Amino acid sequence: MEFFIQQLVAGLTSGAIYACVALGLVMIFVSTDHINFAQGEMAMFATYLAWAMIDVGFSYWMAFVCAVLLAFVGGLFIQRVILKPLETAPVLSLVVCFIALLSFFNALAGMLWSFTIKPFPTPFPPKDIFGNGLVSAQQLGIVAVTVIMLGILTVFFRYTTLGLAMRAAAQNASSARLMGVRVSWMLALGWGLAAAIGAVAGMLVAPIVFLDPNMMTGILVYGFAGALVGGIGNPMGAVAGGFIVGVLENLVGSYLIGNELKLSFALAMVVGVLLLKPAGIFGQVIVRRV
Amino acid sequence: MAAILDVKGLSAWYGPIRALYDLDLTIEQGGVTALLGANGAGKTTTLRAICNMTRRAGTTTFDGKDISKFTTEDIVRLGIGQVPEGRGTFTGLSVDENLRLAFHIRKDRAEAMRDMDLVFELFPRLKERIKQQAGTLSGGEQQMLAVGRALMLAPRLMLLDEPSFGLAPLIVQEIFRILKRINVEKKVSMLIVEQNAALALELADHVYLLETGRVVTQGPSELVKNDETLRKAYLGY
Amino acid sequence: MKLARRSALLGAGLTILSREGRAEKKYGPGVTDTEIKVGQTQPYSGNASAYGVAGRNQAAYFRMINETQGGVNGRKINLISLDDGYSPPKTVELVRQLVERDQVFCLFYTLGTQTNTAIHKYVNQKKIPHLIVASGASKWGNPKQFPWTMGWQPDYHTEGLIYAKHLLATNKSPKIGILRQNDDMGNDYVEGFHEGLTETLKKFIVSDVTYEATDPTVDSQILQMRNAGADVIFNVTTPKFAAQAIKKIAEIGWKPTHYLVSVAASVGAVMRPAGVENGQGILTAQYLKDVTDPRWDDFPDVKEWRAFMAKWNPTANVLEGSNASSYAAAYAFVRILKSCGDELTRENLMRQAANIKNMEVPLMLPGIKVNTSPDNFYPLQSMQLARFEGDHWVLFGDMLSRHKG
Amino acid sequence: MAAIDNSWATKGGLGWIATTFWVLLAVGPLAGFFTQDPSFEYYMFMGQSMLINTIAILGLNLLIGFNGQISLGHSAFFAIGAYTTAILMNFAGWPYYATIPVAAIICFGAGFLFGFPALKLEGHYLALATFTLAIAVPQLLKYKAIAGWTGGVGGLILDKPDAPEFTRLGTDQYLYYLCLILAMLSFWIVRNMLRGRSGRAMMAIRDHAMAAGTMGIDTAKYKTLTFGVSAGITGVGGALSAITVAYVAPDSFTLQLAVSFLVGLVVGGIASLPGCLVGGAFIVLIQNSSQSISDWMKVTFSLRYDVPAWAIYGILLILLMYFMPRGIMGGIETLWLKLTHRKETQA
Repeated sequence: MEFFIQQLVAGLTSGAIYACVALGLVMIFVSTDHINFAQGEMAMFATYLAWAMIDVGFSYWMAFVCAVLLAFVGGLFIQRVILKPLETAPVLSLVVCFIALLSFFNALAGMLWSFTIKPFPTPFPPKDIFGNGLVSAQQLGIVAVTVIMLGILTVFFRYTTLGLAMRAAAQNASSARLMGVRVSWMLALGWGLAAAIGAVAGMLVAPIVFLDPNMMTGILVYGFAGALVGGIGNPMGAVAGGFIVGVLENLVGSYLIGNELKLSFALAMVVGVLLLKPAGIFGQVIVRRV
Repeated sequence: MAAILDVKGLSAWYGPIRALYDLDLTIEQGGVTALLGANGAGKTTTLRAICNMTRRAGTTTFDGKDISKFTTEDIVRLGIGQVPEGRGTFTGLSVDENLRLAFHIRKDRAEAMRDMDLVFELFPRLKERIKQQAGTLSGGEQQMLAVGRALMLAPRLMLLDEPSFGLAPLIVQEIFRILKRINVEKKVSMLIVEQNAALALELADHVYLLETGRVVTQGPSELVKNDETLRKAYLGY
Repeated sequence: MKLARRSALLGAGLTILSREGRAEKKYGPGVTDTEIKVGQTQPYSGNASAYGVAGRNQAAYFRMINETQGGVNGRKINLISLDDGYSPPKTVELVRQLVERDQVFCLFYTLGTQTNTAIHKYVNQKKIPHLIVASGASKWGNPKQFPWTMGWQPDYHTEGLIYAKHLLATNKSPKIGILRQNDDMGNDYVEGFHEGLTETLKKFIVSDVTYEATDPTVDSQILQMRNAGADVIFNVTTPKFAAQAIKKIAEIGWKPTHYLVSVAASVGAVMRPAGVENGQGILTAQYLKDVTDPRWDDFPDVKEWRAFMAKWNPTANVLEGSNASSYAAAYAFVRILKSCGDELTRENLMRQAANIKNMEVPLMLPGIKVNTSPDNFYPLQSMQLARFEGDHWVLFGDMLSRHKG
Repeated sequence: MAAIDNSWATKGGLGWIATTFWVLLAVGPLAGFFTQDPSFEYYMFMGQSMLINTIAILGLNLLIGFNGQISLGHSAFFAIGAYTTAILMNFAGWPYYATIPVAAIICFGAGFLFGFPALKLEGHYLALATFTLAIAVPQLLKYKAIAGWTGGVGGLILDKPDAPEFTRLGTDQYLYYLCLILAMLSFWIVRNMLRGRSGRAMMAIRDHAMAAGTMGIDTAKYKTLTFGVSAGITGVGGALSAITVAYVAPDSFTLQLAVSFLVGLVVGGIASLPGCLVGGAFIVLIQNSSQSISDWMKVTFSLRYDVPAWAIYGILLILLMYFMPRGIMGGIETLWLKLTHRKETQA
């Protein structure tokens, strides 16, 4: 039983990591209707920026804030400069652009900072919460920050007109223009916010998995699955989905089929869920009347 | 009466295909103008071209201001509300959210709230479904929502693209009655594209007849209504 | 044999053309009077890109040889190092490009087990020297079947065996947990470890858990091992996961005896990121000097290496283990090339490579010498155990190898 | 996905370009009889890789371009094809050529079965499901229970077949022709499929899924069948890759492979048959070109750092999408339409 709880908690904490990444994916999805495969690498890059700032003597929080701001501007810039000309291109051409961005950031980070892992500082004390190695302050911190970000996002999308305008722009761009929404800027804003969320996620994850250019590759897969299983149009669902995937993966690995196939199996279960609930567990089905 | 919208030499393209040829069009302040013609005559294109939603040439003057180079968003912000073809419903948003979307360009929140009340007064059925996902509404309700959304922008000119399309006659009647009310009470000028010419002629005071991207004739609606050859040739009744 | 010995002698001091040299000036493909073309594949991108450090460092080494010594016997080494992203089909394509289009003289330090497996047969059919393979699999030392391929570092199998022997000597009834990457490296190490435990004592293994290179963390696996009651762990991981494991184990307050494989024992790439305080007492085996250990500071080879790094590869991280191992390998390679004299044929290169007698290579632990023979294609076989103390590895015990261990 | 006019791709229009291309592909390697260039065989090998990628992309294009179902997991079918061939050659001693149809059939079956759950998933969700496949297959190949057959993490080493005596061809020249013939066969099959009833049904489903259903098209049947055929064709590519590389290993079939197929497809041109050839060549050449550009930059600007080839690759891809958002064949088509259109208006 204790082992079960341990694995459950380990699952929840890795779930928090996935949830964090899933939030960034949801942000871009909600505001642009795309799944950004470069989300992980953008987060990684922002984390490196923070690392570089700390390296030259910035305080942690100073670097944290600067990295988030830089990421925001960077995301905005990517949308304005690279993706804007492609607004009318087919979806798959955009996917190729995301893949290109992924390659670019990964290679660039490797060039600038090498592929050797680096430790990344954490704002949380190196403390064990219950004294039995179950939950560290870092892990609790990730969960807390994820939940806070979720709260902010939910409020933003649900209760502010700007959030509403962003959702509208993503769902039906031409109709949104006719409501006076500056669609192109909404997309850019979405990218900026997603990049900022990614930066936060990256800086939370890095102390655990260590900073390296491939840091987010594996995590993105889980984040992607989490976002979809929870319902990618819904921040709350995505976070829940991230936790579900984390717990599922750990329990499957420990009890069902061993570690070799745990990712495959967890993903297969996710797909199974999607077969039964095509819009994700918490996603709303968009009903269309013909 | 001064013209609220003045269009000179308007041409438009769909991809490589030209859809409008040097169209001239004027809408009087407070008037209702109908744009009639067969399928493919270029009616929808005209509405889209006015709002700069397609490749176009020519000048558009709105309330004395040249808006030819303006983006769609800015044109809308100046006070042109369009009810687009296919209703443009935000299917994933609730009815309430569909309407509240206009808040982000309205500076006068109190005024906007009053407009929202007006929409619900005009379309009580929308109020009943206020929290419902807009995609689940019926066609008629979605049409009402589209008109309501445009109204929320506090427009001085409304462009309506086939408000009767695919709706039961009773609902069509209702919508047109409400449009009349909006025109009279809110002093909103209108440019209305319709297949249902008879209905449009009831509402409109001025008519343009379009054929393959060109204006064939135009004049007060009474004139067209009474010209049987014209009606037979272009409107099919 | 006779011929080989003569050329070996020649190689020792030959820079000017001697009478014998003129007579034997024979070139294979990729060699001219001024150049020797050498091919290499490295994972500069992809999951294993952390290893790409080696190729860059070797390029710097050859640049140094070319510029300060005028190359090898007057011929500059032209290293063509290509990125295979750790993907076997890509390696095949690139090696064919190197061999057939670029006409390289030989392959050197191609990195990875699956990637080298993919070209193993091809290079032997084509009779291309495939030297100092950068992988610890034991299959590179099979001159009967694959006379053109030769490994380098002590193989994983032997290393695994060394740990098992040490464990059995110090702990009569251990409960062993194995954490391993689910790939060839993991398998080779664990097979050697099993061999060392012997069939009957394999029951000491209470938990054998794997992870994939794409997994975000190994937290769950570590809890599994602890839950199985392990008090010894055999940590067969790549640097990133090694660092994660060390940190996590310390975090949960677990204190097992910890054997860490040499590929993940870099001070700069693993122990420091994981936090040196978390790594105290971890055991590993080494064949190279730990350059972070001040005790080697006054050794001339370490000084020379430091000077090299500072001048020729200044952007690299000197704490990273690869920068030492790849340097040693490049040094040995240049020595082998030198020993070929002017007879730079592929056959002679293999002959020289297969007749190394007590070659001393910089950065190797004192007492370790490189030896090969036509039926021994394992250049390095000895390792010594070390324990992490303070901020570096401290050697202890005897030099161990498969035969003596 | 918006409706794509692909009449030009399947018939008439630029057809003569494609024909010329095929003839060149068939005649080019004969140069091997006249050249002493030692790198000739290497170029033949590159040619094989390009054709193999072409076949894989063709399979993917059938699914994505012509039927509107997305797949991020075609590396899985490629792997199944490759391992089918490898296992049959290695354990059953089958000749290489006999394994190819079996690989095609097994992949067809796998794809067909996968097509059923795919029926219930759309867009991003289907992307995730297929993505799962791409991740699961390499892990499954390593799984202990079947490692005896797959060779586990070490993979299987195969014998590269020699050219039959009578052909007088070199090994790689011969394998090139093997790939070419199978590529042509695959194109022929796909082209006939697209021109017939089934093709119209497939495209109707892509363009108007609901309408197609109401028009009496058995959507489920066509979608699952398309999935099967798509997987089967990609599987043939996998089988050929096992034969030409003479080695299969789990690391050869990672998600990156699936991504590169997708990149090749989009760069070549979605729903364009000649685009598959362009895409197949592209993904082989781009990496080498990026490397060359990187080397060139380092020398020309005497940089201290290596400019990473993958960063250049990223930039090249973005530029390509910028100038030709519908891929290379899409770009050519736009140009072609512009030229012909001008002619018409002048007439």
